[in-house]
This record gives sequence, C-alpha cells and structure tokens, in this order.
Amino acid sequence: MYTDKVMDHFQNPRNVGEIPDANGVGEVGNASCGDIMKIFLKVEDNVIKDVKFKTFGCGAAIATSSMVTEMAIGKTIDEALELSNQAVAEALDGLPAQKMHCSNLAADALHEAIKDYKARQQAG
Amino acid sequence: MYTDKVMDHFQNPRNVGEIPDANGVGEVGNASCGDIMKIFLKVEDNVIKDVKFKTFGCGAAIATSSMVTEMAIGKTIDEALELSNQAVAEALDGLPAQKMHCSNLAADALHEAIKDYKARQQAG
Amino acid sequence: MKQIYLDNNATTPVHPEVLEAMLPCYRDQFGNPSSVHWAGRAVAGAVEKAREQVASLIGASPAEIVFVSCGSEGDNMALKGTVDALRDKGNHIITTSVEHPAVLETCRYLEKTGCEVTYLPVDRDGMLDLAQLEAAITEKTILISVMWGNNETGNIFPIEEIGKIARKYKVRFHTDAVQAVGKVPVDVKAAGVDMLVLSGHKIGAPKGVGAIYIKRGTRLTPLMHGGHQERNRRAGTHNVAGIVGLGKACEIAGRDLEKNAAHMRRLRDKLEEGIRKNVPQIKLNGHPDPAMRLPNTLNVSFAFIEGESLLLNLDMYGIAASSGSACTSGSLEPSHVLGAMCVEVTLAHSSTRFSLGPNNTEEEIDYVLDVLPKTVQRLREMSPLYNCSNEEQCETCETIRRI
Amino acid sequence: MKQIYLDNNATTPVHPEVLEAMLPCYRDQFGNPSSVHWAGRAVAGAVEKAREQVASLIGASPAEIVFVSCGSEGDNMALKGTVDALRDKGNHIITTSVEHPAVLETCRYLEKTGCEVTYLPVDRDGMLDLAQLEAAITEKTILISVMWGNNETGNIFPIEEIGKIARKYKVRFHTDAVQAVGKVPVDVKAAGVDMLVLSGHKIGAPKGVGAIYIKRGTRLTPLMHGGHQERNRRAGTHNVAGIVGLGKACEIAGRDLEKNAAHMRRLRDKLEEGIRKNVPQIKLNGHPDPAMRLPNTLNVSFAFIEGESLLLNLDMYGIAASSGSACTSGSLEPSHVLGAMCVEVTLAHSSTRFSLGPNNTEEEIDYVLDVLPKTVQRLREMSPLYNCSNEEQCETCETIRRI
Ligand SMILES: Cc1ncc(COP(=O)(O)O)c(C=O)c1O
Ligand SMILES: Cc1ncc(COP(=O)(O)O)c(C=O)c1O
Repeated sequence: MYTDKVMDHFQNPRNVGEIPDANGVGEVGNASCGDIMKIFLKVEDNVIKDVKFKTFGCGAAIATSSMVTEMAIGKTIDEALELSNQAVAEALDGLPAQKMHCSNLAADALHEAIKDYKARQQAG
Repeated sequence: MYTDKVMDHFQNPRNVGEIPDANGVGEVGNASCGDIMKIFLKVEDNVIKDVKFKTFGCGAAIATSSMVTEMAIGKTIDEALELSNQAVAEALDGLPAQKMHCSNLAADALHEAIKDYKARQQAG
Repeated sequence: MKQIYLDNNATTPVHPEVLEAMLPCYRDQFGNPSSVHWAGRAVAGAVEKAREQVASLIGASPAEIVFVSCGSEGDNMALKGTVDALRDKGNHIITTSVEHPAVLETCRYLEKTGCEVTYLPVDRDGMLDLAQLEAAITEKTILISVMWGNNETGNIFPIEEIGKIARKYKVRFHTDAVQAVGKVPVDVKAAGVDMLVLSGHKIGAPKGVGAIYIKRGTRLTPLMHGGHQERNRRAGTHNVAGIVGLGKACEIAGRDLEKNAAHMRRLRDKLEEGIRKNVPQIKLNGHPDPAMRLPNTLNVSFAFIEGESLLLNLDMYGIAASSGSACTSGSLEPSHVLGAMCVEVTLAHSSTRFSLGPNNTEEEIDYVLDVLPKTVQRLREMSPLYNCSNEEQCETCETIRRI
Repeated sequence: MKQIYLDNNATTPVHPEVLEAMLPCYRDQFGNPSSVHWAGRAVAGAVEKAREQVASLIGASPAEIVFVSCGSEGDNMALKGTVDALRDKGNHIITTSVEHPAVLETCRYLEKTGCEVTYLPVDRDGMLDLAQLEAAITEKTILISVMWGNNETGNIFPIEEIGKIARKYKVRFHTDAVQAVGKVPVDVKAAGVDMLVLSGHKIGAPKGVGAIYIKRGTRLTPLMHGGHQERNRRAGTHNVAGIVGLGKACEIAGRDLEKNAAHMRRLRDKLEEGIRKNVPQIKLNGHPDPAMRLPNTLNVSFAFIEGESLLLNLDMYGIAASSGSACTSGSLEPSHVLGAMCVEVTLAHSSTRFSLGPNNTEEEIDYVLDVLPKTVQRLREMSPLYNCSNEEQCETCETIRRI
C-alpha cells in the first residue's frame, strides 16, 4: 500500500532525534488518534539550519516526518511556512487514501515549531 | 441421486408396452404434476398372468413402474392389492426424498388396474 | 465413454489459464490482502488487478466493482440493498416473471416485508412488452430488475431500451447478467444500468465467486456487514484465488468473445436445425429467431416424454444437458419460465435445454444428433401419451397435439 | 529473505492435502452438484462427504451444516436470519463488546432496523461476567451471540456455561467459532449452541468458504434467497472446490488437533516468555493465564511505539504479524477489543498480535526473539514518548507509565 519512497523514508528515516539547544519546538497529534509528531528546529538568520523529529505513529507518520525535515532544511522560515502536508505527501509519491488525514501532519508540526520559534524571538 | 437398482430399472425397464386384450387397465397421475402411469393387466383365475406399463415421467416414475410389474406378476389380485408404493420404493433400494410423493405411484396404478378388472368382472 | 457437456448455463469447467492464474494463491500467495506485511502485500495487487479485468470486460471503473461469492449473492444484494437504502423513496419493484430464482425468490421475500412487486408477464416467445414496463412505473417505484439473458431459453432482453426508460423516470435499474456476460457484449454505460451482476462459474472461473457492478453514487445497504473489505460494501476476507480466477476469466471472455460466440452460434444452429429435421413433434421454447437468443442456448420440448427421463437417457450416452435451470432441479414444478410463456404444462415437463460452451465440437453435435432421435423415440414408445389408443378422448393428447 | 508467518488468525496457507483434494474440482469434476447428469453426479457426493467431515469435527449431524462463503456471511446469516424469523417473539439481542466486526457491525445495522442490542462489557483481562449476561436477558431476548475465541487476544469464552444459561431461559445461542475451530476442541452438543460459524481460511482451507451449524429445528430466514441449494437455506451454486477443501481441512483439523495445539502452545509460550524477559515495558493483552487463551495467540503492547510501524519494521525482517484484527486494518481506530478492555489508547495503538500456526518452528521463534528487542528499541528511540524530556508534565507518558 505504501510507495517505495514512503518505505525508504520509513525504513531509513532522516534526521531522527532531538536538538538539545533547539530554538523552536512543535508538537501535533495526540495519542488517541495514534500519531504524535514533534519537530525540533535550529534557526539562524531566519534560515532553518537543522531539523530533527521524533514521531509516534504508523509508517506514514514516520515517513512524512522524515520527509518534512529533508524538505525544510536550508529553507527560510517563510518558505518553510509554505510547505503543506499535501506537498509532503506528493514528495513521497502519495499516501494511501486512509492515511491522508490522520497521519499526514508533519508540515503542521513544522509550522508549530516555527510559530514557537517566532514566539520565542518575540518574547526574547 | 438414484440407486443402482433404480438406474437399472430405468435403463432397462421390464414389461413396457400395452396388453391388447387386457382385462384390467389403470391410470394414475396427471400431466401437470409430470407423471402419468398406465398399467395393463391380464388376470386369469385371480392370478396376474401378465402386466405391462406405459409411463410418462421422470427416472423414478419409470423405474417404479417397471419394478411394480415385476413384483405383481404371478401374484393373486389380493396379494397384489397388498403391494404398497413404499414396498416398491424399498425394492429399488430407496428413492430420493423429493421423489417419494410425486413419482412413487406405480402401486396405485396397479391397484387401479385391479379395481378395473374387478369392475369388469362384476359388470360381465 | 464419450463425455459431451451441453450444460454450460448450469456451470462451466474452469479454463486452464484461469486455474494457472489461481494456483499461486493457494501456495506462496496465501496472504490476506488486508494485511500490511509481505503476505498481504503479495496479494493485494492481485485483487486490484482482477478488479480492473472485471471492470474492463463490462465497461465499468474498477472502483465500481464489488466482489461477491456468487450470482445469487449479487442479486440478493442489489434487491435487498436497494430496498433498504431507498426506503424513504418508495417500496415498489418491477421485475419480470422469467427471472432467475435469485431475483424472484428475493422479491417474494421482500413482498413479505412490505414491498410491492410487479412481475411483468412475457409473451409466448418469452419477450417483454416495454410499454407495459413503462406503464408499471409509479411514484413509489425504486427499482427495475430485468435479466440480460434468460438462463432457460437464452432470450436476450432489450437492456439498453429498458435503461432509457429507467433513466427517463429516474428509477434505478439492475440487471442480472449472469448468463449474458461472456456470451454477448456487455457495456454498463451504453446499457444505462445502475447495477449488474455476473457469476464466475458461468464463464470459466471457479464456483464461489462473482461480482456486482454498482454505478458510482448508487446508495446500497450491504448484504454483509462486518470488516472494511471492498470499501465497506461487502464484508468477509477476500476469496483471493477465486477473485484472481474471475479476473482472468473476464480477460479471456473479452479477448475471445467474438470467436467463441460465433463458434457456439454455429454449433447451436446446427443442433437446432438437426433436431427440427430429425425429431418430429417438438416445440422450440424461446424466441424463434436464434439471433434474439444467447448464442449458446437451445431449449426444446420433445412432446410425450418427460424431461428428466430424457436427460437420464442422454446421460447414458455421456451427453449432459438440463431440464430447465439446474438451480431449480430440486423442485418438481415445471419451469416457471415456460409457465410464464404459457407453454402447456406437459410440454413444459418435456423441455430440455442444451447450452453450449466454447469447447464443444462439430463431432459432438453430430453425435448428439445421432443419439437424440432414437432416444426420444424409445421414450415415446414407453409413454402412454404417444400414439394414445383413444386420442380423441384424451385431454392430455389434445393439449399436446396443438404444437 | 526468511519468511516467518505469525499472522494465522488473519488467514492461513492452504494445507497441501487440502489443495490436492480440491484440484480435481477445477478439472474433470467441474459439474454443478444440482445437475442430474454425470457431471453433476460426480460432485454431489463430494459435497456431501465434505458436509460429513465438517459435521464430524464439531459433533453435528451433516444435515445441520450449511455451506456459506465466509465467516462473515455465517455471522450475518445467524443474526439477521434470527431477527427475521423470531420477529414475533422479540427484538433483543445480547452480545459482547469484543465480537468480530461481522457480529458487531451486523448488530449496529440491526439496531437501525429496530432491534435492541446489549453489548456486554468485559473486564481488563477481556473476560465476561456471566451474572451480567444472565441479568441482561429479558422477555424480548431472542438471541445470545458470544464468540468462542477472540481473534485479537485469543481469549476463550465459557461457551458451555453460556449455553446452559441460554437453555435455562430458552434463548437461542449463536457462537462465532471462527478462531476456535481447529485450535481447541469444539462440540456443538456439549456446548449447547444452536448456531455456530466457522471459516475455511482460518484452518488451512481456501478463502471464500465457511459453514454454519444450524441445530435441527432452528427457524432461520435465509440471507440469500434463490435456488434450492442447501435445502433452501442458502441459495447459489455450490463452491464445490472450496467445500471439498473445507471438508478436508476439517478432517485434518480433527486428526491433528491435539498435536498442533500442543506444538503451537509450546512455541507461543516460548515467545511470550522471551518477550517478557527481553523487552521491558510491555503489556500483555488478554487473559494472563495462557491456558485461557487460544493456544496460538499472543497479543502484546510495546509501550511508546505504534503498532503499524512495528509491523512494518518486523516485515523488513520477514516477520508477518498483525496489529489487531486484519479485518479492521482498514480502520484507523485503535482496536475496539482493547478499548473494551480499558487498555489505554496509546497502548492500544501499540498492540501487536502474534498468531502462530502448526508450521511454525522453534528456530523461527528464536529468530523473532532476536529481532524483536532491537526493533522495538529502534522505534522507541524515534518516539517522542520514550524517555520524554519532561515526563513529569506529559500526560501521555503518565498514562503509559501505569503499565
Ligand atoms: C472471530 C472472527 N469472526 C469472523 C471472522 C470473519 O471471517 P471471514 O473473514 O471468513 O469472513 C473472523 C476473521 O477475520 C474472525 O476472526
Ligand atoms: C440468470 C442467472 N442468475 C443468477 C444465477 C445464480 O448464480 P450463482 O449460481 O452463481 O449464484 C444463475 C445461475 O444459476 C443464472 O443463470
């Protein structure tokens, strides 16, 4: 049911882990729907220098998390805010229909992390 | 579905035909139920000397007709009146359940023929 | 002993290519297509490929195909599912008096639950009056169900025209195409049907699998509730081997349709001619124009003799035919189809159906034409109706003499 | 790559002896058992032999067995057929909250048609309170439907005791024994059930065939109307090959039951022990006493990781397992069975079912026990819930920590 790209990202996820000194952290999903994604950002000069993720979820959730980190790295935060869940799914050559809604949240997590970064900047 | 005995009597029916100078003829069944049996008797001294049949009907109808002629020959008419449809079916090692009612009428036809013989005797 | 199979409307042998396609599903590819692991993935694609093969034969989209276990299930699902889903709209069904029991008995059951059913009559040739069909439609009509080809007589019904009427009145239209598929071209879009049922074992696939076409957007309550298979339209673990076989059989049916139809038609016509020439006092049941019948079907009444006894006699020569529908052979009533066509009851009892398949040969037909006349004669000699001594007074003879 | 199949509750490979018995039905013995000629006669006996084989495995009479297309059909037939047949008597059904969707979804549908359904709760081990069951019976109760063995946890329900309660109140009793048959001894008479459903593909027969036991004298409206097959209890041309396969599989299941059960139990217990020993923070789902579960089933939640991702990782090693019922894998809801057992929702998402078959070997279990700990660890490292940095405030961690 999964494309080769999904399987690749699922089996060899990129950028797994935490960034101890992250300056933006976002979390979406909740346990009851079976998917929790957490994105850690290191932003410098409005550019995403490093991203890492931790995900509790199905194959699609892990693959989209991995893919979104690859897509976000090197982008400005404004560019990264343009990244949609749809674009992530497309970069993976598509996801099974029943996974589109529940497990395709990685871009949302990224946006949350950017929001957190912005909030911290304002607060700081 | 049919026993070997039924198939034998169906494939090689005994005593098919009419008796031109029969002194008893009986017919049972009707076209709408798909079975018509006609029995011709030659009775001498109350003993059945010859029997023949003609039957329109399924395998069971033809086999029971054939069997009843074999069973009746040589019997006195009183003995022949004791012959039941059940006995005919048993002599054939049984009939399929759904054939027991409709197609198992040969003894009835024999009895009709005997009745006809008796009526002719009385009339004559 | 020779074995000459002329009962293809009852069931067909599995096509060797079909069996070959199925076998892996019993061995390495045994998984449940709903499973995510290797065993499931190995077969999920096979099921979807079969769905495309079935869809392609009848001009549907794969998503409009639901796999079921047989033609009867498809018919039950189409009728009961419609009645349940369209309860608010009405409760009236229009069908014909010559449908297969899978439709007729389901209608009789639905009548008990409060449905009203119009059973359209047929004429002596077994054909419908479309004006009568149109006139039967009421505000409450939720479904028209007319078979594409009749299993007993082979009569082909004007599905496209009925489709037009159904669309005109916006009434849902189901067709039981179990006998038509693989024998005549079937296109759901051209025919304007909303639902169509086919059955594997009539077209060289195994028994135990069939399919229903459900036009996109057609609300239908499932007959089987449970798991999420078939997008919630039919629960139950997929019969993978059967489905793969059905797909392959549909592919072959499409590929060989013209060739097979022409072959069967030629042999059927030869048989029909031969019987007419060599056996007196017969009556053809069904449309007199062979082109108005499925190319493989011939139904004949041999006056004075009963169908089953003829079958059993032919069977002694290795010839397999049938007396009415195989499905109704458990019944002792004469065929309801012939009854609806006003065939005299004795002649209905005398009816015999020959239904050919692509494998039949010219030699086989010659053999049948050799065996048949003497077999019929032998049974006629045994019949009290034949050369009846007092034909003048005999009511039954009277009836039969009219043919 | 190694292929280790531990998903036998989803489906099983066809037993070689079964396939051998089936093959002739696709070739020479292709007839319709309802036909009277040679082609029909050749298979009618085979169908009746299979009926005896099925009956004999479960202690029934052959006349009490009706062949159907799958377990789901049997369950639908038992429930809908009872509701229709006993309409005059009442409209109340008692079942459990851990039934297979074939029963549960059918009940939900029946509720829409006016039935009342009591879904009995289970305790944290997944077991019923029989006093509660007895108390739920009312004057209107027409059916108790309790599965024999649960497909997800393997829990075995006290069918005999429930049978006694059903008889005491003269309520009809149906059991879905799809998972129990072939794994534990099943005797319909001893159990006092009125109806029982089994499915071929769970016991080495092919997919697409099953059977329902209907105790003599049980009035049941057919789910499929039509031809006279199965004494008017199930229309549709017989799936001869499937039926023959089911018969053979039942014969084998009876013959090898003890041996297979002992073998599977030993390996399952080994797997269970090994997991307990080598993987921290797990929760067993189902009855803690392995003897109270089907001998082949083990359901474990691996905290912090989601079931599907574990399955896919195991799949990379050729290990096929399942996360809840294969039939519900189209759903994204965590298992309703674990939900009914009050398993925390995250742990329900983490659940993995290993279901063994007679072919599994000790080496395979060793291999799984080698692969599993590192795979679980790898996924845990990826999980935001594992070693959560602010475990104190994290609600989810809170929940999981309770195991
Ligand atoms: C307990 C139980 N009941 C019913 C079914 C349905 O059986 P089938 O897939 O043959 O329809 C299954 C199988 O998934 C099951 O495990
Ligand atoms: C016209 C028609 N409809 C339905 C059926 C039922 O098909 P199945 O036997 O696959 O249930 C048949 C076959 O007997 C048929 O000829």
